[in-house]
Amino acid sequence: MAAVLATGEDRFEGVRLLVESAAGIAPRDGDLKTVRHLRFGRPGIDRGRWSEISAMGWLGIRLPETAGGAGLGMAEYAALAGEVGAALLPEPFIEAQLALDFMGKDAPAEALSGDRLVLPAWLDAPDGLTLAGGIAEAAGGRISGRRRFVPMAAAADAFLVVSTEACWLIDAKAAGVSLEIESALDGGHTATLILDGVEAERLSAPDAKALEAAALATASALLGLMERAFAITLDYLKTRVQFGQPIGHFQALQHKAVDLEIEIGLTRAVLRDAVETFDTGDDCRRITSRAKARAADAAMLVTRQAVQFHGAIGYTDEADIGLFLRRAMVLAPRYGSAGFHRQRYASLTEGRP
Amino acid sequence: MAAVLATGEDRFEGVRLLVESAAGIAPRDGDLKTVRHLRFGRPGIDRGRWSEISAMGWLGIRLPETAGGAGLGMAEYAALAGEVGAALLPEPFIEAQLALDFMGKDAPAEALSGDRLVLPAWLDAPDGLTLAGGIAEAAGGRISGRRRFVPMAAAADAFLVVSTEACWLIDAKAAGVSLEIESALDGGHTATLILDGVEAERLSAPDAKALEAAALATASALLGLMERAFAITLDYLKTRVQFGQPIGHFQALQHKAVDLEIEIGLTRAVLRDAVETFDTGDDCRRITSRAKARAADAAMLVTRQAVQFHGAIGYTDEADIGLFLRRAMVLAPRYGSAGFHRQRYASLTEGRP
Amino acid sequence: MTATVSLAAPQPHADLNPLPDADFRAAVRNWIAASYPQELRSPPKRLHAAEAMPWYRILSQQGWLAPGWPRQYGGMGLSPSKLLIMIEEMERYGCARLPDTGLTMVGPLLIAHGTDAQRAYHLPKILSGEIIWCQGYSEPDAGSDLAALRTSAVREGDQWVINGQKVWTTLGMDAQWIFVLARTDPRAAKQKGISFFLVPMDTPGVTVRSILNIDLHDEFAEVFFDDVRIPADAIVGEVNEGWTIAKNLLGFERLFLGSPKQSEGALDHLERLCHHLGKSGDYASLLNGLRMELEDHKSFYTTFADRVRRGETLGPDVSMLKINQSALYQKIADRIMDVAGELGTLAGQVPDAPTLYPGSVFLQARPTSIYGGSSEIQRNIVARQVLGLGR
Amino acid sequence: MTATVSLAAPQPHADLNPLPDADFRAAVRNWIAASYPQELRSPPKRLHAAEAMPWYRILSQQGWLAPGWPRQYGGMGLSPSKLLIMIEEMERYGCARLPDTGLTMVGPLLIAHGTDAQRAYHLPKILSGEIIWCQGYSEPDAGSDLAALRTSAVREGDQWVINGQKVWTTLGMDAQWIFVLARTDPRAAKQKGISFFLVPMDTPGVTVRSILNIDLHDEFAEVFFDDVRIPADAIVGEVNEGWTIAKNLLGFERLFLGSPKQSEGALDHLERLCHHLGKSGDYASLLNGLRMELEDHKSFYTTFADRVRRGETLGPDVSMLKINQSALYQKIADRIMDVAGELGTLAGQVPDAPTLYPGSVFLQARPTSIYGGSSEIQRNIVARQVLGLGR
Repeated sequence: MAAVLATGEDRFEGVRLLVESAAGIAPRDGDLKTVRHLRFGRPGIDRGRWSEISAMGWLGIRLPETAGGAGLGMAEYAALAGEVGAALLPEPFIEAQLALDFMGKDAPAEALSGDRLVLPAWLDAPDGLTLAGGIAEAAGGRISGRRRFVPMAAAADAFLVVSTEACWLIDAKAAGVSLEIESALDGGHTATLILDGVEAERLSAPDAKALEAAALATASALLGLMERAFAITLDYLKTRVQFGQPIGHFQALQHKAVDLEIEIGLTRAVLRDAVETFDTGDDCRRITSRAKARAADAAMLVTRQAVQFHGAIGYTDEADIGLFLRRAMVLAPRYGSAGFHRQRYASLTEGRP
Repeated sequence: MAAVLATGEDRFEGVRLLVESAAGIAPRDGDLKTVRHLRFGRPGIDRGRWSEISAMGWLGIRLPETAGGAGLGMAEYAALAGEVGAALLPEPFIEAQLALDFMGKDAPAEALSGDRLVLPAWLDAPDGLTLAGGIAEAAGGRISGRRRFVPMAAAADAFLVVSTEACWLIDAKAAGVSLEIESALDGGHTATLILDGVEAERLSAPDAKALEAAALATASALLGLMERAFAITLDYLKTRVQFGQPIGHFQALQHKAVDLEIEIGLTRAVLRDAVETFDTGDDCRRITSRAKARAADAAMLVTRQAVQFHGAIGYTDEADIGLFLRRAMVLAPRYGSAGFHRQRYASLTEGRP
Repeated sequence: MTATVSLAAPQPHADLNPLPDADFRAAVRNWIAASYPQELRSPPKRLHAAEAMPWYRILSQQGWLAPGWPRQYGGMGLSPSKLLIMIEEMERYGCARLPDTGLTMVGPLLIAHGTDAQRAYHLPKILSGEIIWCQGYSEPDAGSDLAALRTSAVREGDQWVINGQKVWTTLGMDAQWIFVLARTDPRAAKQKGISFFLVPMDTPGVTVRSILNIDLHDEFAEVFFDDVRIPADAIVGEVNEGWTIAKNLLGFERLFLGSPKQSEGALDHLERLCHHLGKSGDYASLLNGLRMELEDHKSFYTTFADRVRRGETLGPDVSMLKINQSALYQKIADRIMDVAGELGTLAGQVPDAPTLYPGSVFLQARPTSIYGGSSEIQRNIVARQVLGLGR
Repeated sequence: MTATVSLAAPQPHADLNPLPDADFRAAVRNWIAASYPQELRSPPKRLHAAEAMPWYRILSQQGWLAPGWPRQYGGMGLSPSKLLIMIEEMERYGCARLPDTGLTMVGPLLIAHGTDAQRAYHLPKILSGEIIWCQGYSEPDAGSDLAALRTSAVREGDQWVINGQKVWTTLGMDAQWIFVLARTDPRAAKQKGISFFLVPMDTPGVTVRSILNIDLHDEFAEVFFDDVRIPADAIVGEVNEGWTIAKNLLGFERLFLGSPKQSEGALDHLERLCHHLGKSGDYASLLNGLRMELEDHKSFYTTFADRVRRGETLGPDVSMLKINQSALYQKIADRIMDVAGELGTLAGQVPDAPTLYPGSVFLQARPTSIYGGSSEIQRNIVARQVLGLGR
């Protein structure tokens, strides 16, 4: 069951329809063959599905219509991210969106249409949600420097290199670009992007709120992921028989399952409030940190406990439940780990309301 | 069941006999009427039982026979403290012992015989296991200053005032002595001792290892207390019927009970190793900190969970189980809380073995 | 923008929902500071009704007694976000808990299931403080297994005759009325044949005996019914349909017990304790983590409070709210003991800081996972009725 | 006093128990540093038998393969405190885990229950590495409910004929022999009528298929038995008494799985990870707390290891040791992910720190609460057999 994280009746209905429409691309009950098929390959994504995603108008969903976007808000974006998360799609939906959000009105039409996949390269440390400096621009607009942990970099047509003072658009095949690619646990990959005098198009300085949107969308993806992992696990508890009865009859497992349902409910509630705060335009950093920290911890708890509920079969690669755990491991630290966000919450909290 | 925390067969047997002999004074299965009777009264102890305790030779158990003690070790002391803890005796067995250990060969015969109850006054903060300064000695040997959290102070015939540089023996009724007494949760009390030019007998500087012994004995008292609280709770789980069966048949309660048994087992094991280290004469501070931290946390967990297992009846004063929780609350921070001992462990750990 | 409205003295019975949240908070804060009886600030034990009555009456006159009731019945009809602000401000000021059974349970129950006559008679008397209510649910052998209750009600002419015993009745000595679950069909299956009655405590045959709790406070009572005769219209709902009403009432109770009120008060206590000990810095990370958990719990609370405000019935999933609040409250109370050192051993207040009483906070947090259905029972309910894991 | 003894090269097969602990530690540390194959240091996955064999042989020659076996059978007969030191030193150096089923299970089993002939044949071959063992317990429909197993052994003349399927056989592809639980009396009650057999894997009719685990390592196998014929003396203990032997063996397994080895390795990993990230200071309190828990677990381990050393049989309470070790190991592994940030997302080693592989440590910690009887099953056992809470 997908959660609609919106209050207000009209908007609620709009988000509900959007979620329904997502089922064709990102079904909650489909098999995971294509996910398995793309694992550990390069570029590791399905360009056909990427075109479908853009055809649905999901790219630039938060950009104003004048900038070629859909003019919708965080509630709609989060809802789609939740479906993409639940479907374990490997396509870098949130990353591409982040690049578009960073570029805003500068976003090129080919990026919005999905024809040119632009991925953001902004991170310079193993953890955080803070823009970094360290990109040097030489005369003639050539840039040098490096960015770490660029997800799905091998699939990119272009990179948006982001620093505190500016963004630069570069072609992935431009001279001076090199990638050090590492496989990620979910079958995707992550890369260090090294720039050595690369020809670049300089754009405006990035809007840091784009990172808040990415963090919230990731929290939503984690919510979708844990909801589906839990649903699969409940089915297993109802059907797997040991000692002459379904294991879901055992009270100790029942009580643990309830604790997971509570974690999911908490995540959904916090995310709802966070999305609402984002869309009202208020400073949403504290509640974004709450949402991302809760979602990361809850998703890890739910998916690792889901593996435990599955017993030995859950520890094999052939069981789908492990795909959810491995994706949770990859998404949990993205756009700031729970620990990072707890620290940020503390540093943003001075006194009490 | 009492645990014998000694390895080595001869000693094991000796400790076992000692524990057996304690049953007359500190029974594990007696009713708790006398404990209830003494609660919230002053002086709050039974001097008749105190005489019995001294007649058993328990006072000065660790002092050499030449100093009027029993010449036994930490294993024996801890075993007795465990029985006193399990019986919830209000008499300040560990405190009196601490005074004797501080005094060593200076210990007066009336203190060893139990005729004169000497209680130590050494603490100057709400938490810790560190000797304090701040006792001023004027010409003529009169002392001034204050000490906090002196347990059962109203029962004392004399106080041993302890500072980093010396101990002083003072009469409880001496001029210049005043007590600010607060009731404690277990029905005992604790006092701030204020000294204003009090006539005092100066003794040697205290041996800080006496505090380690007191901390270990308290850990053992907490162990005895949690063992008995758990035994009472197991009985309740086996007899209380709800939904047509003993509540101990419910798996969720079974599993929680197992986790408490594990905590008790861990405490027993750590305490055994700590007592052994103490008795070998090695530096025992790190393992004392482990033992006290574990015992404090485990006793709080076991007793509060024991109350939960008892349901509503556990939350009434008439249920005995609450006496164990309230005593655990009083003993847990004594001679250093779990938090204090974790910090001490860290500060004593430089590198690894 | 927010500073010019006169918020120091909000009008009694005014609709405060239109105020922006920040203004509402200022209004509540100022009004409490101006109105709260100082001698009742941060009491170390739950107050008896007579002790709490000055504050009860002040809230009554202001129209703030029943923040969650619809305005048409004399409540404030507050949105969940404003309800949370009100809870925060009251807890932080140290406002005492009221004898609130009428406000949190009987009122919502009668609004949903009472007759017009019952509403007309009882709601104003709850709001004025004329009638303080208590609850007659548990029995000595029907605690977790509430439906095993044996108190009976037999119809004789135009009266019901009640016999039996209730226990764990909070503030039972203080109440003028009690609501009672009693068995009206001894031959029916366990949950069938139970009915729901409203009984004045001064009816002949009712006797009350107080029980001392673990914190040595006479918070509870046993209530005995010996041929207690009440009129036929003292029933709520239909005969033998009391279990349904009781379950519905448990929904309200779980929402109330799931409110962040207790955790807010406890976390405030912990923060003040750390400050008193000069250790706020040492425990900054602990305090921040608990604060985040509490704020998350408030979001969870909003989920359910919103439903009530929309007029929906609370389902079995509200048990999750109570489980989470109990766990959080007890976790905070546990940390209070961790931090307190020897101050946690005192039976009363800390001598030089009388708004601190760490040991009592810890003990008072114990029953929250027991009363109103233990956390184990709540998990059974959710497992079976929400997750479908029953046999 | 402790420095003058020549500890760099302890004699093979020497009795090291008389050494003071500090000297023993120095001897072990020096010997490992001098002897351990560098290319096997801190492998990110469990090694296959062929990969681990160089280290296996080095330990064999030194006489250090079986620290817990009595010296008369070729073990070291180490005291628990020295065993703990050996575990600490090996984990901290990053020594790989061996294919250890023969050492930890079959050896102790045959010492306790085998015939003289079985001991004489098998123990030397385990100690030399000639025979690597694996375990045939679980079946697809007999996991937690192990006694529901359906693999059968039928007596035909002087042979047993085995048919059925085993699963979750660790390193089943690497082993030369397997020990198998099979049903020998299909009409007896569930736990009766099971026997315990020793089977060479190259017997006709045995087939092995590997299974990829969640960390994408072919750690497990399924083993199929299709009319597998073994001689009459391939049984351990009496016919239909296999369940008793299996339970006894589970005691050894739980002692082994309850050893602090895995937690020690994981905590070492966490400490190195924090150091690598420059955050040892930030996480000092976390690391200290885990270190204390681990040391406490070692004390707990000593309780049970002492019993084995005294020749006592381990009772059902050893399950508590495994529960606690699983919980601690997983807790440390969870913290590794908390600390790792994006480094925890990598499928392989951290590029500039190849002895770090946080994601794999986390995944490898998953099954510890499942295999050898899940933590839930272990709690059932303790509740019923130790606490007497059974139905």
